[in-house]
Amino acid sequence: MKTEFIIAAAKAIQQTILANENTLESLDRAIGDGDHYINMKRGANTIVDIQAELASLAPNEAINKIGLKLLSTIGGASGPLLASFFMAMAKVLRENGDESLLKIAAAFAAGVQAIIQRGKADIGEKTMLDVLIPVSNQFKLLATPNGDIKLICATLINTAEQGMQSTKDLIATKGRAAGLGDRAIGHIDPGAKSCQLMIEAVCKLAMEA
Amino acid sequence: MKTEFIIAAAKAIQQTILANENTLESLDRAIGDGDHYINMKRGANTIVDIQAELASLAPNEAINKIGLKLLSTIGGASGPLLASFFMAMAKVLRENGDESLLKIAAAFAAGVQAIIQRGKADIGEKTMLDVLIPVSNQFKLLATPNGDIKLICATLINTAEQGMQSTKDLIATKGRAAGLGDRAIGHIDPGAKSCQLMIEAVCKLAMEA
Amino acid sequence: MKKFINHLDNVLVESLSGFAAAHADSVTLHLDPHFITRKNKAVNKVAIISGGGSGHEPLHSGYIGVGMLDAACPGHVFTSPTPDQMLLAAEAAHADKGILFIVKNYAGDVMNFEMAAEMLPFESATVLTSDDCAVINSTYTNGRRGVAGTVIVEKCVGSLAETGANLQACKALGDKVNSRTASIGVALTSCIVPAAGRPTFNIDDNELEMGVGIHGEPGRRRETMREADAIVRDCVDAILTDFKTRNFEPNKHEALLLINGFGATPLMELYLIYNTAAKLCKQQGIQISRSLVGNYTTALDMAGASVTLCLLDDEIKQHWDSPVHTAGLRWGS
Amino acid sequence: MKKFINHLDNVLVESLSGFAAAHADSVTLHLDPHFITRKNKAVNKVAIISGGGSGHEPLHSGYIGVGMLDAACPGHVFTSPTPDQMLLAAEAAHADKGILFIVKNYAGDVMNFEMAAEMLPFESATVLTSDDCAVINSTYTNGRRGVAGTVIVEKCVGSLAETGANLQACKALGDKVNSRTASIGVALTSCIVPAAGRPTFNIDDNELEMGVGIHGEPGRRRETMREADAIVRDCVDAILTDFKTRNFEPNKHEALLLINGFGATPLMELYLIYNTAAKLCKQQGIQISRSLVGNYTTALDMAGASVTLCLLDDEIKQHWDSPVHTAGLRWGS
Ligand SMILES: Nc1ncnc2c1ncn2[C@@H]1O[C@H](COP(=O)(O)OP(=O)(O)O)[C@@H](O)[C@H]1O
Ligand SMILES: Nc1ncnc2c1ncn2[C@@H]1O[C@H](COP(=O)(O)OP(=O)(O)O)[C@@H](O)[C@H]1O
Ligand SMILES: [Mg+2]
Ligand SMILES: [Mg+2]
Ligand SMILES: [Mg+2]
Ligand SMILES: [Mg+2]
Repeated sequence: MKTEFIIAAAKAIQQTILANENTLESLDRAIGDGDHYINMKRGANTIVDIQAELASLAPNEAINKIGLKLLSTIGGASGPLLASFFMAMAKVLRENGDESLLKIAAAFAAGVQAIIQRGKADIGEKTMLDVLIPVSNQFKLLATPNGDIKLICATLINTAEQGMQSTKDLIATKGRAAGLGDRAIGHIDPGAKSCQLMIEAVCKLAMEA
Repeated sequence: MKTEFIIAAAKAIQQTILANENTLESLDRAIGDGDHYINMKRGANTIVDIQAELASLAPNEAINKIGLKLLSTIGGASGPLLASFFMAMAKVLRENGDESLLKIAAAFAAGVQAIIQRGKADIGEKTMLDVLIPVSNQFKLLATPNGDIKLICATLINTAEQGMQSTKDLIATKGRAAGLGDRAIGHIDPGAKSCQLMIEAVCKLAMEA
Repeated sequence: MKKFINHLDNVLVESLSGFAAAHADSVTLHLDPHFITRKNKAVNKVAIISGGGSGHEPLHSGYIGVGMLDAACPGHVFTSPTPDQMLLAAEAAHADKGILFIVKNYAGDVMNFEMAAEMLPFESATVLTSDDCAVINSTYTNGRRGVAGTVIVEKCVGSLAETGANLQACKALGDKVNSRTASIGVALTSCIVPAAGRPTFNIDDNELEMGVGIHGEPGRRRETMREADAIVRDCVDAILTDFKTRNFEPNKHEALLLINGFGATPLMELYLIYNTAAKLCKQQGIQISRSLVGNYTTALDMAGASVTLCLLDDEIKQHWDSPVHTAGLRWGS
Repeated sequence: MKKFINHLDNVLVESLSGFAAAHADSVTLHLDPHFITRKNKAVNKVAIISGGGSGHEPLHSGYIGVGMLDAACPGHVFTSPTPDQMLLAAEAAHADKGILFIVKNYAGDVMNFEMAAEMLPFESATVLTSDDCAVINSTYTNGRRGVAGTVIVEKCVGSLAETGANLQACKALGDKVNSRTASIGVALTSCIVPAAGRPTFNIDDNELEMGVGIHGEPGRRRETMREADAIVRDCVDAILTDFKTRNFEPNKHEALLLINGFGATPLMELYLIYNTAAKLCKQQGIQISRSLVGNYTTALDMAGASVTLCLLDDEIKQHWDSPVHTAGLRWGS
């Protein structure tokens, strides 16, 4: 994973967030406080804004920088969670030297683990973790030394989509929707949706590469 | 003018005010603060409410009582003006002994004079006086010892109607609409409208009697 | 109309009762006719009494207390109170040095207070507040309306009265503060009078009413909605022009800047307005040395705000700064 | 959406700048990252720092000053602030006795303050406020939300800190006040987040949202609009039931009754609500000995109000009554 790819991924993420304004906004309006799109947009824009600075960094440093920048930019629940993801991911990348799929999957898993620790949530609580945990598990499973990147990406896009859809029928037990009880049923979790969109965007980028 | 007639007149006034809720309310909404109907209704209801008490009084005392009661009930601009009208009217009735048309016209004129003094307004300023002054003048003119009460009443109804209509094209220089300049043009003054309605109601009652 | 009310006829009494209960340590409510007095009656001072239609809370009842009013007479919503209220309030508050009425300049208020003053068994005087410079051509009219500047008049006169000053001196200070104060308001939405149950005026989503009155009376003109800076600039311009017409040179004075919310505009926006207004004043050489931002003279649930500038001198500053202990304005000890 | 704003991106900074300018005698604004501190830094005391999404003004910035907060960190509208703000605020406010964070219990606020606390070079503790009893089944959730009761926590803890009490004592008092406080809110209309430009939720002319959150989050249920007495009765019932669940006997205590407006509800209605709520409490044997009515924890321009009851003891009473000198709450000398 080159820094170049990281920057391209950031742009792809920005694009998909901006393109899904209505969806993200209405999901958070329905079971949250309506700011998830604004938060994600603010985060995505800032990262793209610092692309020149990122370009001068090693991949692991760039990812860590992204985490730090998100931490001081997004706020809300998604800010510290996504920041923790990238900062934890960067640590794994630093510890290992290679750039194998295995390492990336491990880094992704470390990121997800950091979200779990920070937010004290798990799968089934109607959060972004309902996308991230299945994707991470699937990724670890498929990330063999000679795994087919296109196939892996296509699978992960699918897994993310399923995870996102799975939040629809859940009662929320973490995050802002946790107060709603039954009223949360029937609504997709906004953070799950934005994670699914980001995973899709990055996977598509990786498939093209 | 018997106390009985005064009470009947109060009821007729209450009826016409209640029947014109929309008209009065929208007129005061357009160039005032929207409370004229509520004020007039509050006043009319109170007078009808004390009819038993009024019935025990001489006509001049009943009229004075009405003035005092309106003073402490209506508030706003119309309250002290209408109260002054009745209180001044009562004084004339007390001073004279008979109940001739002449006396009633003089009492009415004294009432209008009290409004002029209290409000420091005159004809042409887009207020209730644009109804009351012409009606009073006309009334004095027609109130001869053997004047035809039906004819007089019909004429006064007409004069009131014209006076009320005349406020439509005026700029207001007194009252709440005085701040509006040209924007008051095209709207009938609410106080002029309620006075016209009251005069019409009382005249019709007198014609029936 | 969605409001927290029970029966239309009881809104006023229930609200006054809540006010009196919440501030039972400092005010006493009298009903039928309605008036509110300080719980601890002052001695040997001019009694300062105000009043007016309800719906402008905290004006006036919220300003009863040491350093400000002795009593207030609340009328029905947007309707002047009646002379019997004022007479009883005066009787209750009279403290041997006469009564000063502070009255916003509306025909109804003026006439009702006038009739009360005529019947009063005590010496009295009246300060008419008329700070609204939205009403331009006052030669055509019975004068300008009293709006948020009334709070400044009540605060300063209340402070002076507390020192034992006589009736004439209190009236003179009130008139002076009023003459050095100008306000203008902007509405984004209409208020809804409970008894009417519908908006007093219609206004489009892209419109504002410049110069609106605190009862929702129409103002100078209906305008297209635009950014806050442009709206506030027009307000400040109107105020400065007004001062010039009255031969004041605002830039020769320190000033108090009051940004008043009409009831439904959040503090966040009021502070944003303050930011712009203060900058514009500074650009004009006016030194803003006192300020007040919040809902002080409201118009029920109207969204909008007014800008008030009061040109200070040492006397006004002293009486603005002095301690005040009321529900709506409180500082000092 | 009609609001007094210029550009969406500048709303917060312009509003904060106006706040700082209007209260230049008592606060200092720091930008990028944003935080506000007392102008005169306190010495040798626990620094009390709060913060949260903007749009709840006067919470929290309006409570900076002697007797209450040392600093506040305003986030974007309805979005938790970030750890860098808290770190710099802590650095600026630290007065040798550690930092106490007062944090409303929302996932975002909790996590951001938590990360700040982890990075902090000083001793620190956190009081999580969670007074909203609209969120019923807290075993299914990450806890209740912090709403208007936060003001009471900030006032009392701020008072104790002023006496030189240590960090543990301040945290203990904060936790105690929070544990003895319950709130529930009702919305009649939705707020409009400026950046969203449209109402957060749709609500019909004959509906109310019972248990709404201060960000417009859905509450217990959507109900048919009805008279104030019935709405307030449900609120008081919810609060009393909640206290019983937590093994309090409300009628054994004096209480503070806070009626908080969400931003677009006039004082007239808030006092009417107070009137009903106080009566209902009295009927239950609860003695309301302290009260507060007004806009203290708002939700932008939402019409609605919340009822908060805090069960007092001598310590809480003492710290509620002690002098406070802030933009939003001021008494004593
Ligand atoms: N404890 C948690 N663990 C994992 N994800 C969470 C947690 N709390 C909230 N989230 C996620 O954050 C999303 C909301 O983000 P956002 O709207 O930006 O923040 P906020 O809720 O503070 O307004 C939710 O949809 C959910 O996916
Ligand atoms: N100075 C005045 N002289 C005569 N009539 C007046 C004067 N001022 C106001 N009015 C009348 O009072 C009417 C308004 O009454 P109302 O709405 O009840 O009181 P307010 O203006 O205080 O709300 C006006 O339409 C006008 O006819
Ligand atoms: Mg959100
Ligand atoms: Mg009127
Ligand atoms: Mg009126
Ligand atoms: Mg948020």
